[in-house]
This record gives sequence, structure tokens and C-alpha cells, in this order.
Amino acid sequence: MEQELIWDLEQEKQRIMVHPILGRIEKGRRVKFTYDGREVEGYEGEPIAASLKAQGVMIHRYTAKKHSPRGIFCAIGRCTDCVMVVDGEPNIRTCITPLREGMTVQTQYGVSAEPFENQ
Amino acid sequence: MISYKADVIIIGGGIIGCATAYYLAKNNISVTVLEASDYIGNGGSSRNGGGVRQSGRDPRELPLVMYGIRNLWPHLSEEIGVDTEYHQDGNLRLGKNVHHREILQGLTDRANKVGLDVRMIDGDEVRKIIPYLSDEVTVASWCPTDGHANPLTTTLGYYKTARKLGARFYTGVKVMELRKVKGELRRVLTDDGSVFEADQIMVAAGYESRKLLGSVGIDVPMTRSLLEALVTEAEPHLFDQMLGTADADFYGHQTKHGSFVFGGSSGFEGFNKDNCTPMTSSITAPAICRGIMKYFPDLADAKIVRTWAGWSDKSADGVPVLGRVEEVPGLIVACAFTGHGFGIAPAIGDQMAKLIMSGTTDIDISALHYDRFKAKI
Amino acid sequence: MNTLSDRSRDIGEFVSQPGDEMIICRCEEITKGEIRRAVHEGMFTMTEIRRYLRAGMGLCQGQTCSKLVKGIVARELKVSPADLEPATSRVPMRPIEMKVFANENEDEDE
Amino acid sequence: MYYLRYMAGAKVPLSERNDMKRYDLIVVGAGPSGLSAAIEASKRGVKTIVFDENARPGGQLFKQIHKFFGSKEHKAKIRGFVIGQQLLDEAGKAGVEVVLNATVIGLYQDKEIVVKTGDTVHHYKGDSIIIATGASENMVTFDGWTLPGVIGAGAAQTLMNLHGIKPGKRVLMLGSGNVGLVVSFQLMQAGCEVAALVDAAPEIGGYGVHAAKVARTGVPFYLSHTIVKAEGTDHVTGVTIAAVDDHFRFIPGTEKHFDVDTICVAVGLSPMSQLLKMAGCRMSDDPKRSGQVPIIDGHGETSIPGLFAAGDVSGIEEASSAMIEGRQAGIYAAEFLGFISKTEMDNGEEKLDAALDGLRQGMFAPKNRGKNIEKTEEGIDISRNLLCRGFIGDDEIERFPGVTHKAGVHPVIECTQNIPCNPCQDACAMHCIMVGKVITALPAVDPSLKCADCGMCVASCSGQAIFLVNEDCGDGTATVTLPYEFLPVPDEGTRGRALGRNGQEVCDAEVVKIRTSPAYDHTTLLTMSVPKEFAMKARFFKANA
Repeated sequence: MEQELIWDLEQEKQRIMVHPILGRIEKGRRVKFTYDGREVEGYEGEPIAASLKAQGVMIHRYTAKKHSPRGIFCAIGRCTDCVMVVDGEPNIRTCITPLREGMTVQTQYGVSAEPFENQ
Repeated sequence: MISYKADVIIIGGGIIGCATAYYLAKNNISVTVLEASDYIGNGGSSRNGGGVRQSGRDPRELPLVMYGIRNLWPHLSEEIGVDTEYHQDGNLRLGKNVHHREILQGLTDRANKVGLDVRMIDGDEVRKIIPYLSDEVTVASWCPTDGHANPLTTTLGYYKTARKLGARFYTGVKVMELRKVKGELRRVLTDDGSVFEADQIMVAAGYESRKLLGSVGIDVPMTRSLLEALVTEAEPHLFDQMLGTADADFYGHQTKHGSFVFGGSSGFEGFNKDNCTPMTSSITAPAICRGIMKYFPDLADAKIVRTWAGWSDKSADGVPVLGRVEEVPGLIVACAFTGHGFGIAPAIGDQMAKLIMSGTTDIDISALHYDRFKAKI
Repeated sequence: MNTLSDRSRDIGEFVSQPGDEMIICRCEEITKGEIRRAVHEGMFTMTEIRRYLRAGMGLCQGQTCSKLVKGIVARELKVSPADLEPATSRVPMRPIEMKVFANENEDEDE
Repeated sequence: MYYLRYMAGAKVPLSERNDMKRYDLIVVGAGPSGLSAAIEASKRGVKTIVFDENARPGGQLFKQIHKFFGSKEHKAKIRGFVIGQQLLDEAGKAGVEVVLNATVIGLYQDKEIVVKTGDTVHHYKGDSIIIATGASENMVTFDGWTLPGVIGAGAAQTLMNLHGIKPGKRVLMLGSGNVGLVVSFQLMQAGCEVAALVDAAPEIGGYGVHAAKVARTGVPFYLSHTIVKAEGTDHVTGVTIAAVDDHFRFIPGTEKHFDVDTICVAVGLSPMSQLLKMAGCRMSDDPKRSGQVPIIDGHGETSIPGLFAAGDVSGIEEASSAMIEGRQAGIYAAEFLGFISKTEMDNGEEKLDAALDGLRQGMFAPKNRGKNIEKTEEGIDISRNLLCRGFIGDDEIERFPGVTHKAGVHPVIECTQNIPCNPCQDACAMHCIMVGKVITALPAVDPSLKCADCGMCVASCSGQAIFLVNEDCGDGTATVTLPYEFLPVPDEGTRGRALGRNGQEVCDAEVVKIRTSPAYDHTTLLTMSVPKEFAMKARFFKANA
């Protein structure tokens, strides 16, 4: 098994469990958090964006002017495209914000968690 | 090297110079604007907090800003083809204690004396206007006809439209000297050896005006201080008023974009160190933040994305120097705005253009004459 | 060093082009066409473009788009991008909460 | 400063405050250059602190899982993340204080920085400061470039190599510089499929060996092509590319569509020099250094005395160069601060200068940027196929000195460009392989010497360009041993197809030997048996589905 990429097919199709060079990928504790009201799981300490990507979430926010979807772009906290509403606070760079148990993560519409039609 | 002739030369490409150029160009006067830096509106014009205030102003300059708010600001966006983001939703000057109340009462009395509607209101009334303000706010002066606008688009809008109407702008050209011809001011000499000629020359170069005016034997007592401001990320809309405090801890507003623009102070503005560029100091932005949070705790989580600093040209008595300099025929001066030149700029531009074209102004500006400064004994 | 720039020099009329609707500044959603038009309206510098359009004034402060904007402005002005001074860099390098920036008094003994 | 900030409204009395800290040297950025600088300074007695905004130190090194080029002193054939770990260990031993999750939000006058850690900001002053903030990625625009699924190549590296997340299932790479090539390979290592590698330039920008190792797995290269459109409404579901003419205009009718969920953009890096600009350093826009850089003297000192710049922030190069520049900056700072004499500085510097100079040679050297090089230093025509399609043509390979023929197992070195790299020479205990004194020379194989078939050359080649070939096993077959860094590793006896240098299937093949060893450092040596006429054509193995 060591020589195979092992995927947790249940819910983490996009995770690399064993890597040919890096070996087994060490992760923190499995924790629950909510994403747009749904309870989901990720690994403590990994960026929120990584947890979401593992669930196949592509859209982090919709822009203020043109309402166009955005997701991970630079993954290192520079471009600010991946921002979401985290624990009620908008514009949180999910690619560099570590996941903690019980976090509330919401898609951001403009600068709010309220979809545009309710704003 | 250029040799160029125009009816009017304006030295200084800030909002005063751009606005004046616009009102002149609109009347088919040929005007050339010379800006020392590489950018239009690079001084206080682009760095201020955007207040379009009457309250708190000295009675000597108040009529000008009232004129602007009545006649110019309301339709300025259409006129200069940009969104100036002008809002006339009032100005609140906040206070928390008896001392503040005294300061605010003094300002209010002074405003009422010259016919400006400013009222003292209590904490509850304040929170009716902006519910997010701290319970510690117990008093405010309230001027409902004040407001704010976007200094960047307003300045560049004046520039853009003046340019389109034929005003010539040169940036990156530093005027070194004013020169008379047969007793009348006619020429400006620049650092690259160019000579510009005109019948009338307006100096609107902020603090730098002092040195220039010196070349024709005129002095305006002013100094400069480095003021700092900051802007946050865009946030949901909270309020439309202009804010300030009795203690001058901070001032600012929420922009149309959603970001909050706040200026403020550490208390050392007059003594800030610079390296010849308007560089922020490490102590001021945190002080501004603390100032804001004392009044507006809800903004604690707002993220600051940029801070900046800008020089203000402080006159000895806190109001600008404006108008013709009779002893140097052909010279007009508009400087020393002391940190509150933005809101008044359209009126200045309009009136200076009138002064240049007809020799008179609609508003009496005699109290702002350059020769008003006298020794105290 | 400041360089003389005649803001009335002829750079031609603004003519819309295919691709003008392309977003360049991702944060503030400013398009290529808006930037090109602004140049023809007299905004010859990166600093003026920024102040006039908000391109590069969003959450990321131009970290993604500044080179792209520079290229577009340079092309309109028919100069090399290297000849255009980038907009000033300012504190903070990353967005910082007001309460954190304000909090410089905590002692640390780590 | 204490006094000022106290007056400015701080609540804590002056005497109890300890939030302005002073160091001899503050280093901003714990990447290859920053850590190297801190190590050298610290070793010379300089009280040094390093700040980095990331949760892990090492900068880009921890995302670089390939073996580095260079010679021994450049840590050649060691993988980037291992070098990162070595640097960290060295920094620890040298007594360097490294503060992570510490964002330097500003560089002020008087060499003061403000650092955000947790929920507070701290003021630090350095008697000298080294800025080693590295680089950020460039971007290009195309229709749909803001769609989720369009990411920077650096983002892909971060996701897969730091966080263990596949950036996508099927990826199109835009950009054939070293980053684009290396990340394409890494994507495959992470289990993603790379649909194509696209570049608007007519020739690949990166090392030919990096291209060749991608091309032989079957990834098609589309040079003189670029992206027309990223497709999809909510996120990327496909991409259309098209050929471009000499003026980078699309040629109608050449459009090609790929079903992909991810588009990776690798179009170069720019120095991240904002802190230096903010501090008022004199800057210049230098295309040879890939952007806005501080004007520095021969010691990396900016126009502000005591403020140094090292690594990519002063011009884009390789991590190997950044490490040397960092070491130099650390030594310069030590001299600036009076911890060592000028003579001691010069002594330490000489070796580093030579090492740096060694790296700055060859056809990819900074001085050769933008030049059209058609021949190697040896006067051999460079493979046109390699430049334009990513692989060397079967008819082109014989002219290079690493390709020789003899009976029995022998190395075939498909290293055809002058790059500063020589581990293969040391790898061969039998001295079959010769690079010589000039580190950029093409490796030559001496067929008169015996090959022990140890595989060390194969595993030590950072470019994965060395194969062990037995052209005739006597039974009509040949064996080809190749470096294999993917999972799953096929078992011995696995049947499949051999792929040529161009990634096309050339013949049937069977895995006859799998070798792993700590000495190979995670490179598996896969030996496949092929019909002997394919000995010089078969270069990759693909198991039957």
C-alpha cells in the first residue's frame, strides 16, 4: 500500500494520502466545521481553503460588482480572491487561515454572507 | 526645454490648480498648469479625508465653502464627468465628556453666529443617526448640510475636464523662480531651463508656494505638517455622515466603495520626521485605530489595507491665503489651506477664475488677503 | 527623479478594442477598456490610474494586477513598461484588523 | 521611540514596556536567501532574528520536491524541501531566532519594522535589515481567467506539496519556463493528469531536461499557442487554446479544446520588493531582473545604509543562487555591524562569489536572457525538437557526448544544454561520466570504461536525463533503466507499453527490475525490457490498463 496513492474515496477524493516523494502526508486531527450551513470535515490546522478543496468546493465568493464566482488563485494569501465569511467576519483569506473545530465558513457575496437577492 | 505662452499659468497641479484651470478653460481662457511632481493631485488633494464641511470652519473662510456647497458640489459630478461621490448627509463631531461639550458648544455658537445650521445633540440623538457609535458618545455637534466626497475622483475629474477643454498640464516640471518683466509678473523659470510666460500667474503649490513667492519678495507665514490617514477593506454600508471628534482623535467617512477612510493623529504631527517623501510613521496608524475604536467599537474587525501620509500647508492663523497680490501685478495666490482645502476647492477654483477673468469675486475674500499677518506687539 | 510630461501630447483617440471587457484588477473588477480609456482621459501614470479607477486599490493592493495594468498603460502611451513608475507601496503589506494594528501594547515574552 | 509611543496614548508606562526590541540584524523572509543570511550572520556573533509570514519556514524550498541542479557546494541532487530542512537545522545550530506566522506589515524610517503576530503588532529595530521576501507570480489574462479553477502554478505547488491536496483532476499548464515544467511534473506525481503544456513563445523557456521528462510521459507541448478561453460558468470545465503568430495574435482555425477542471498559470515571477520601495530605497525597473528591484551595490546594500536585499527580491534567479546571495548578505551585514573585519569578509566571500559565478553560467544564465542560442558551448547544434516540442528527436540524440554505444549496460545521458550541473560525474564510481572543470559542459560518457550498472547516475541526475541501456541482451531484447518518480510503481513482470521521448507508444515492454534505495532518494529505477531495435527509442513505461 505504501507504493500506492491511497484516496479516501468517502469524501476526500482530492487528497493525496501518499506521495511518491513526500511519502505519507501528515495531517492534524480530523475536525468538523460548517460550510454554508452544512457540517463537513477537515484536518485541524490546514488552510480552510484546503479543506474545502478536498470536498470539491470551487467557489469561495461572488464579486461585488459583477457577481462573478471566484475561488483559490494564489493560495499564499496575496491575491485575496479566496476570501470568505469566516465566523461572521468577511474577507478572510481562507488559503492561509488555519481550520479550527467548529468554524463557520460561508460563501461571500460582495462583502457579506447574505446572497445578493437578500442584500 | 519649452518656451510657452498662455493667458494664465497656474503653479501647482493639485485640486486648487486643477479646479481653477477648469473654470478658466470653460471660459476659453488659455491656461497652463505646472506640477512639480510626476502626478496630478499628488499632495493633500489626494491624501485628505474627503470632508466637505462648513462646521468647524473659521468665519473668514466659511462663506466660500457655503457658496460651494450651495452652488457647485450638488452638480459637480455631471459637470466634470466623474463620480465625485458627493454626499450631503451631515457632519457629526462627537464628544464624550464635559470638556468635549465645551469645545463643541464653542464651535456651534461660532457657526450659528454666521448663520450656519449647527446644533448640539445628545448621545441618543447621535445614535439615531449612526446606531453603531459607542454608548460613551454623549454629545455631538450636528451640521446637517455638511458632507463628504471622493478627493481622488474629484481632483482628477477637474484635471480631466480642464485638459479636455484645452488647459495644458505639465507634470514633472519644477518651478524655480517667478520673474517680473517691466514691473509685472510675467514669467516662470523651471528646473529644466524652460520659460513659461503669461499675463497672470497663480501660485497654488501648497507649502512650496512659500519659496516661490519669496522669489518676488512675498512671504506667507506657513509651515507644513505631515498628516496621516488610512483606509479599510470594503464593508457593508453602515452610514453616510462625515465624522469627527471634539478631540480630533480621528475624522472620516465610509466611501461609496464600502471602505472607511479615516484620518487622525498621534499628537506629533508637527514634529514628524520625514525623508523628503511623505512617509508614514510607525506610531500614527495604531493611534488612529485606537481613536476610531473608542467611538466606533464595531469597526474593530475592519481590516486596514493601506495607510498614507500627506503634507498640509499650515498657515499661521489657520485659514488660507487667497487673492491678488497687488504689489506684484499679475500674481494671484491660493495656498496655506491648513488641511481643510478639499471641501472648499470648487469654490476657490470658481472664485479664483472669476478673479483672474474679471478682477473681482462674488464672495468677499478680503479677510484672507496675504498681508493680514501682523506682529503681535 | 521627476520627468517632464506634457499631458496634452497626442496619444491618439480612445478606440474600443476586442478584449476591452477583460477584467484586469480582480479585486475591484476594473476592465482593460476602463484602463485604456482612463489613459486617454489624461491618466498617464500608474498612480493616477489607481486613484481614478481604483485599479490596484482593492483588498490585495495591486499585488496581482499591477504588472498587467502597467503593460496596458505603457502600450497606450507607446512607452516601455519599465518607464512607468509603479504606484507607491504602503503599510500594511497585508490587510490587518484595526484592533490588531491598535494593539501594540501587549507585552510578549515568547 | 519608547517615549514617542508612550506619549501617543499607550496605556502601559514606559518602564514596563518591552515591545520595542532591537536586534543587530533583522531578516525579513525565512526562505532560502533569508535563512542563509541569518545563518552566516549569526555564526559571526550577530544577534539575528528572522520573520516569516508563513506557518512553515523555508519559503519555496518546501514546495520544491525535485532534485536541485548545481554542484556539491550548491547542494546539487538534493531535493528542495530537504535543503530547506538542512537550512533550518543549520539556522537552529547557529542560534538564529526564527519567528513564524509573523507578517512584517511595514518597513519604516530608521530601520524599524512593525510585525503582526497573532492579535498584536510589535515594533522592532534592526541595526541592519536584510529583506529577503522573494518573488510573486506574474499573471496573464485570457477570457475566463477569473473563473475558479484558474490558479497560479505556485498555488498548485502549495496545495499539493504543502497541503496534500490535488489542485485538480485534469490540468492544462500555461507556461514552459522551469516553473511550468517542474510543476507539470509535480502535478503528475500528485496523481493529476496534465492535459497539455502551452506557451505563447515559440520555444520552451525552461531547461530542456525538465521538458523532456514531462514530454516522455505523454504530455503534449503546444508552443506558439496560448489560451483563448477558459470555459465554464461557475468554474473551469474546459479550455480552448489556439496557435499565435509572430505578434502573438490568434490564428483562426487553429483552436483546440481540452476538457480540464484546472488551468495552471506559470508565466514568470516578479520580485516582491514592496517593503523596500515603501522604505524609500532607490528602485529601478530592470527587465533582466524581472521587475522592480532595489538598486544595490556589490554587497546587496540598498541606497539606505545597513538595509540589504538578497535573493529573488533583488532579481529573479534560482533558489540555489538565492542561498548564496543570502550567505553573502549575512556576511556583509556582519561586516557592516563591525562583527568581522573587511578582510574576514573578503575571505568568506571569495568562495561564495565563485560558487555564485558557477551558477550564473551556461545558456540559461541571467546574462543570456533573451538571447537566441543555437549551439552548445561545445559547438553542437541544440535540438530544435527539444526547444519547440519538448523532446529530443530520435535522429538528434546521437550527436551529444553523453550518448555512446557499447556492449553491455552503459549510461546514455540525454543532457544536451549547457546548464551548471555536475552530480552525474561524482555519481559514477567507475568514472565513466565526465563533465570536467567547466560545470556547464555537457556530460560525456567514456565507453572504454566499464559500467557497474549501479544506477547512481540515473538517480543523481536532477534532470532525469540519464538512462542505463543494454542495447542487446542477446535474445533480441534490450533493457532500458529509467528514473521513475510516480505512484504506483509497477511490479516486476508488469506488462505495458514503452513510450518514446515524445511520449508516443513505441513498442511493448515488460518491467524486469525495480530498484529502490535510500541512496536513490525516492527515485525508483525501473528497468524495462523492449525489443532491441527500440533500445535507443524507448524512454518511459506505461502499464497496460
